[in-house]
Amino acid sequence: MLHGMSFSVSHGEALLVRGENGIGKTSLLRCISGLQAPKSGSIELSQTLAYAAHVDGIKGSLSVMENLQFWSHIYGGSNPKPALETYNLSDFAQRPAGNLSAGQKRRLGLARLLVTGAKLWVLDEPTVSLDAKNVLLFLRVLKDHLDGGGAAVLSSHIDLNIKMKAIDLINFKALKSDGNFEFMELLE
Amino acid sequence: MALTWKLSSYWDKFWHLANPKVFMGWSSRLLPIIIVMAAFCLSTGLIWGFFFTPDDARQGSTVKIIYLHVPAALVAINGYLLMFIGSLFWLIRRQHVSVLIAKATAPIGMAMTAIALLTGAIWGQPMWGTYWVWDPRLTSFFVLFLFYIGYIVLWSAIEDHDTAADLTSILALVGCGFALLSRYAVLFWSQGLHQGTTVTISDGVQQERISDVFFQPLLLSMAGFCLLFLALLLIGTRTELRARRLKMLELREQML
Amino acid sequence: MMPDLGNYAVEVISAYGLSSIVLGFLIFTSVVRNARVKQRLADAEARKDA
Amino acid sequence: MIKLFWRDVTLAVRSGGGFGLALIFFLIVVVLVPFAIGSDQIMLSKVAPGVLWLGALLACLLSLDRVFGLDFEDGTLDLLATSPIPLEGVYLAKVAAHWLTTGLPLTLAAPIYGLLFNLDFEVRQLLFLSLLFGTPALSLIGSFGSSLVLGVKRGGLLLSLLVLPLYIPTLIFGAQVARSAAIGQNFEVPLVLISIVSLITLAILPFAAAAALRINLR
Repeated sequence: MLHGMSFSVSHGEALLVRGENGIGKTSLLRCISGLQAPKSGSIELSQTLAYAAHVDGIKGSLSVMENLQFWSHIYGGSNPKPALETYNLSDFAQRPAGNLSAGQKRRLGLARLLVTGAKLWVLDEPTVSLDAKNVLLFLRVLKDHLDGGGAAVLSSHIDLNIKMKAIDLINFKALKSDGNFEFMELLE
Repeated sequence: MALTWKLSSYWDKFWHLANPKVFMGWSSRLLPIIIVMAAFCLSTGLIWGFFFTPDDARQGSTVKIIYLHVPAALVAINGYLLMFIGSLFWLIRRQHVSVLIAKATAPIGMAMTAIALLTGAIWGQPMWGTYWVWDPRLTSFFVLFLFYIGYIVLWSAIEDHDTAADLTSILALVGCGFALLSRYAVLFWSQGLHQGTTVTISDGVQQERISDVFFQPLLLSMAGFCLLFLALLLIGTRTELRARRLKMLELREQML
Repeated sequence: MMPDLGNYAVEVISAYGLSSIVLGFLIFTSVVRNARVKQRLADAEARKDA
Repeated sequence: MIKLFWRDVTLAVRSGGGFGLALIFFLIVVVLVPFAIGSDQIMLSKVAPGVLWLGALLACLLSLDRVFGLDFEDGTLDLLATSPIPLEGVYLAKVAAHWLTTGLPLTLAAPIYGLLFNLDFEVRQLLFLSLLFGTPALSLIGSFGSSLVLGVKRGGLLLSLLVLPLYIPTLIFGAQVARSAAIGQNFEVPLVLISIVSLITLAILPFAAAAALRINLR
């Protein structure tokens, strides 16, 4: 579906993928995270990666802490406590994740990213169902992640006021070029 | 070194044959010839067997069913092996033609298994007294029939073509392993009633000491069945290729 | 001309009958489907070029 | 991988429905048999080993679409696929969890249900043994089936259609072991054969299932 593009993201950089819905943002992100093999070309990943999509993969019958502990074990056992604090979910720790609100679930999903300790974050619309306060919270966490040498590729509709490279997915009819990125066309 | 070079050029030429356009080309030229040969072998084999062979001492005229049962069984088993190979080539080289050959083989194989089952049951009826006997040979054909159905249903259950091709190929590979396992499990499970099959063919249809007078027409009808299988397979694969192109075009129309 | 099938005539005839029905159905469906897809493809190609 | 196994076990225990349902279903199937076949003891005891095996097999089949279904719907499978654990490991953890929460309870329940058909101790012992070696294969094959039909909407029926033919060798050998006491044959041969089937499936299916998962996650 996506054709003729190449880009690279190094330490401390974030890449914003913009474009209308259904144009291929999600499949690009899934492609990067290895869920979808690219038809041609290659994806080189030098660091461990954590992917987060619209659906947070949270188990309702497990408590918030158990959910995080599970992911921390999978990714090599860093302590989930600090992640809970940064997203101020600590007082929900023992509550079953099932009866969290959408916003709290999203924050738990984002807390999972911290627990994984992965260098490269691949995020699909991370700020969905977050209120303004929490969006700022997320941006701060993202900034710390980048300053700490991490990298991120994310797609989002709202403008995140962080210095970020951007890449526009354009329907193949309207082709325009700017900057140093090769442009994307939508071709079978 | 020269040998390997020559081999690889044959190998590439072989792959060239499997490229969709080339396949459509040579299959359209080959198809009429195969149809004619199939018609010829099938008709002469069956007519010869049906009209001009004496009755068997023990089984009387039911032996004439042999000309349907054995060839159909042969094609049924080899059909599944062909599906195995087609699926393997799809998974390794993403060859559209090979997976479509596997997809086209399935209904034909299933029909042949059905014929083998029907004729086997009818043939056995006079000797065993009932229509269906849990005999190892017939039962393993029944299992093969179930595998065919599973494969075909899985194809129709998945919309996206490539995903369906991948998943059915995995099913075919695993299914083949289990078909062999089931074959021996069924043999272990019952003491065979079947009269020992009629012709030695590598895929396990054992030798039957039958006199020549039955043998020639049988060979002919087996050739006839195989050619019929090939003809239907080519028609089926061409249909699948065209259907796939049609779907592409319709998708493109929606996108514009 | 009809060979004497003895007391198993019913079996032999039904075996041949059933098999020819199954084979006939198989051949019929594959030929019909081939023609139909061929036709729809021709229309689609025509639409594409138009 | 072990953590995934334990998480699945806790999930099954917490949701409660899981293995309890399979056990009850197994009991119902077993209780229905005398209604169908009649209450004549000799007949029942002859049929019992096969019925118990069939009941266990069907109960196992019942709980299969939950093996990957839940995680697929709530996105966990995507996250697991991008985690350091290989998909083969995810599959094996899921199979182990399914076996512990469904296969094992069925194996333990079968000899007890055998009392309903007043099978003597030796037959029930063989039944337990054959199920012990057979149910892993049922979980392995079943979970492979559920990874195949992941993308299909109402995959339950399709799953049974695909999985039941694959269960045939296990069923034949298992029922043979259970029957061998009654018909005086030695039970070692079928028991070895059923273990071979379980080992073969253990060796091959993880790769096939991982491939199927990868394809369905596309």
